[in-house]
Amino acid sequence: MQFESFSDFINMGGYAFYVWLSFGVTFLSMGIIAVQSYLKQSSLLKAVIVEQERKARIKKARQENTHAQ
Amino acid sequence: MWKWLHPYAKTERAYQLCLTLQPWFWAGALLCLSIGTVWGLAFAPQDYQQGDSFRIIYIHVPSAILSMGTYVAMAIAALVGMVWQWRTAYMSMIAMAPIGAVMTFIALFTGAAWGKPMWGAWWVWDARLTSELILLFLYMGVIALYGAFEDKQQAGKAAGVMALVGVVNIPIIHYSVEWWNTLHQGATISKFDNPSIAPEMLWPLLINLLGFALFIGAVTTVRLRNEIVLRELHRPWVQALAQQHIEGKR
Amino acid sequence: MSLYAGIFKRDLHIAFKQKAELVQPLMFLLMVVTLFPLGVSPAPETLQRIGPGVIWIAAILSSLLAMERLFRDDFQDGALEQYMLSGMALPAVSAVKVAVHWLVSFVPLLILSPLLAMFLNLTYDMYIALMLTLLLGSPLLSLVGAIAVGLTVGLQKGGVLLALLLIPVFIPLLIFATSAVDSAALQLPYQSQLAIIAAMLLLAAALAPFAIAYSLKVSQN
Amino acid sequence: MLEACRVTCSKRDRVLFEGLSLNVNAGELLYLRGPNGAGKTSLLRILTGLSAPDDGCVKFAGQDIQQYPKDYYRQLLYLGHKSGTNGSLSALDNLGFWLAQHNVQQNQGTLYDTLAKVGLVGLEDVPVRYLSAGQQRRVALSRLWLKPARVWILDEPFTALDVKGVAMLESAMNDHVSKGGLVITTSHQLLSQDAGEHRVFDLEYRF
Repeated sequence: MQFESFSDFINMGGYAFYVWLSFGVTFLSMGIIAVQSYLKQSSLLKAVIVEQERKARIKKARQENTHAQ
Repeated sequence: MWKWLHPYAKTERAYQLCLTLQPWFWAGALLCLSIGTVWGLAFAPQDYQQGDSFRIIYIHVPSAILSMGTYVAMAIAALVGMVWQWRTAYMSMIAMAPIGAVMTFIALFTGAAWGKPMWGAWWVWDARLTSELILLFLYMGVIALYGAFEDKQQAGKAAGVMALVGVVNIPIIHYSVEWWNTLHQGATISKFDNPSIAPEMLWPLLINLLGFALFIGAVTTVRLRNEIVLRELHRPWVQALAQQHIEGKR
Repeated sequence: MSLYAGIFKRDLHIAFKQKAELVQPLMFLLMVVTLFPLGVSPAPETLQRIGPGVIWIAAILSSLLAMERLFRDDFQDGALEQYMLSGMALPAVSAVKVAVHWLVSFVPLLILSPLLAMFLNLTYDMYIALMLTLLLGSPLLSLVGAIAVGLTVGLQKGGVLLALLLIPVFIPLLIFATSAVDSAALQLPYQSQLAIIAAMLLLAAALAPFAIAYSLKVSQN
Repeated sequence: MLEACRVTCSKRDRVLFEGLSLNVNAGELLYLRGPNGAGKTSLLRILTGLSAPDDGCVKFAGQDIQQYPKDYYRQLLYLGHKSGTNGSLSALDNLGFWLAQHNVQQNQGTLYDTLAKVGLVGLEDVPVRYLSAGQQRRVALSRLWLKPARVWILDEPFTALDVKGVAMLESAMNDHVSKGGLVITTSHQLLSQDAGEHRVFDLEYRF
């Protein structure tokens, strides 16, 4: 372990701000892109269901028209 | 030629492939990233010159290498799409583009944060940072071009051409920026060169590199599955999948 | 009042549906600003000296790109006709549309300005002056630009013509804005320049909507 | 009710019509006929007040529409060649915003019913640019049922409509006229008897 105490580790030899900022931003942006991909996935799957329902409604309306004629 | 690869041209098989690969990618990425980061932050030795700010190298170098690597992978996917007319190749190309842009952003941010203690300014027109910034613009161009088309088939081909044009230009940009930097060397910027890396510093770097690569692989498989679902919205296997997903959720 | 709030909501709604069209002028601005260190020299002092002019010229050019979006869609799909027939005052409608356009294309530019200031190595109080001039100058760009857009919206090849019409009109704003930032660099007071820009803005805010309404009627005819 | 007195219009220095007078009363369907380029659209645009005539004036209920447009516009519904709907918005949003601009309150239910009446079931929330030309025309036409306007000025409303659409529109015109409304329309196909009796106004081509 390169540092005597945990507070030394946090201090990072005086460069704490830059090191932790870089690591923070890195893992934050990686987290964002990963979470966004999963949110997109669930919204897409919901969109599939919406498309199915839309098709059913259109088909039903078409049948009613042909009967009404 | 490459018969064994052919079945993956069909989207459903590619979807299944992604599903099987994905958990391995995630496991590998989390494992390598945690080991590499902890090792680099806590156990690797200090740099005699820059002290502990040097530890940013364990994320700056992997993200810089992989930002270039993802762009090359994107270009290869575009080439495969063009030569063998594989729709999944174009889809994987556009699936990779956003993560490549994120990697480039990470490389830029960590490079700037690393340079601040030494140069005193948050941004300096250093050769590598400048070519990294231009790479980000290349990524933005490909993504914007893909988004501009209504018909995603056409969008894939157009973005593919731009990816290939970009990949040919990357070395040209790199060397011209290097030359530009040495040309203005007198411009009071100390050349920031990589200090020689001792072996015990190299290992965490390589592990982190693998970690980042596996992370890119994992997110690419997720985004590729999204692209496949988006493009095959009306196919029965996708509708069955969506039903499963909704039942699973409920 | 709720009528105009309806238009405000509609335009914001459309703007968010066409995000790409809003991001592209900003990327153009960022790229033009990055060209200068590569073209001129990366030396911090040179960049600081040419910084204000570079940022303002790039801002004007990128605003010209985004400007056309103001009435083009509404004209081409006939929504503009329906506005005119809705009994609402056209000057008020154009003022609301210019407000939405300012909100949607110039506020992101203000958010991006710290990055530009960093790229061109501007000092802190130079950045403050830049922010103030952008805050006062960009609505002026929108208002005056909308008049020219109203005139050229009927023409198919309106793009370059729009730039030819607007660049001369934007020169006074460019002069006062850059001189404000330069005097901030020398720690001199720059309130007078800001006051002139504010005066120009108030004049435009008072007269431009009527001019825009008239130019829309002209191109509608 | 709607009266044009000695209206003149010239486009690119070619006089389309000169000193043209026209009077349409409530409960009347005027069918404006004329070859291409005769100036039908220009006349309609002058009648709506979108473009001002070179001279002469257009009066609605005795008031010049250029001076007092407000109450004329409350009663007017104009459908031009352009659909007036924004491509990236859905049919529902387009109609909702249009109604808000024209100060007409309609709840979501009537919007869905009207869109169903014009045969757009299931396509209400799709961005309009994904619809076909005929469907986009139907979105524009659904305004006829949504805004209680007495004056309908329709510029070639039948373009891109299929047979069912044409029949639906003609019966709508007939109902509107029978309820005391006023319709001025142009079209390149003869009006069938669904549209009820109508007066024809011919506009010759001037060289």
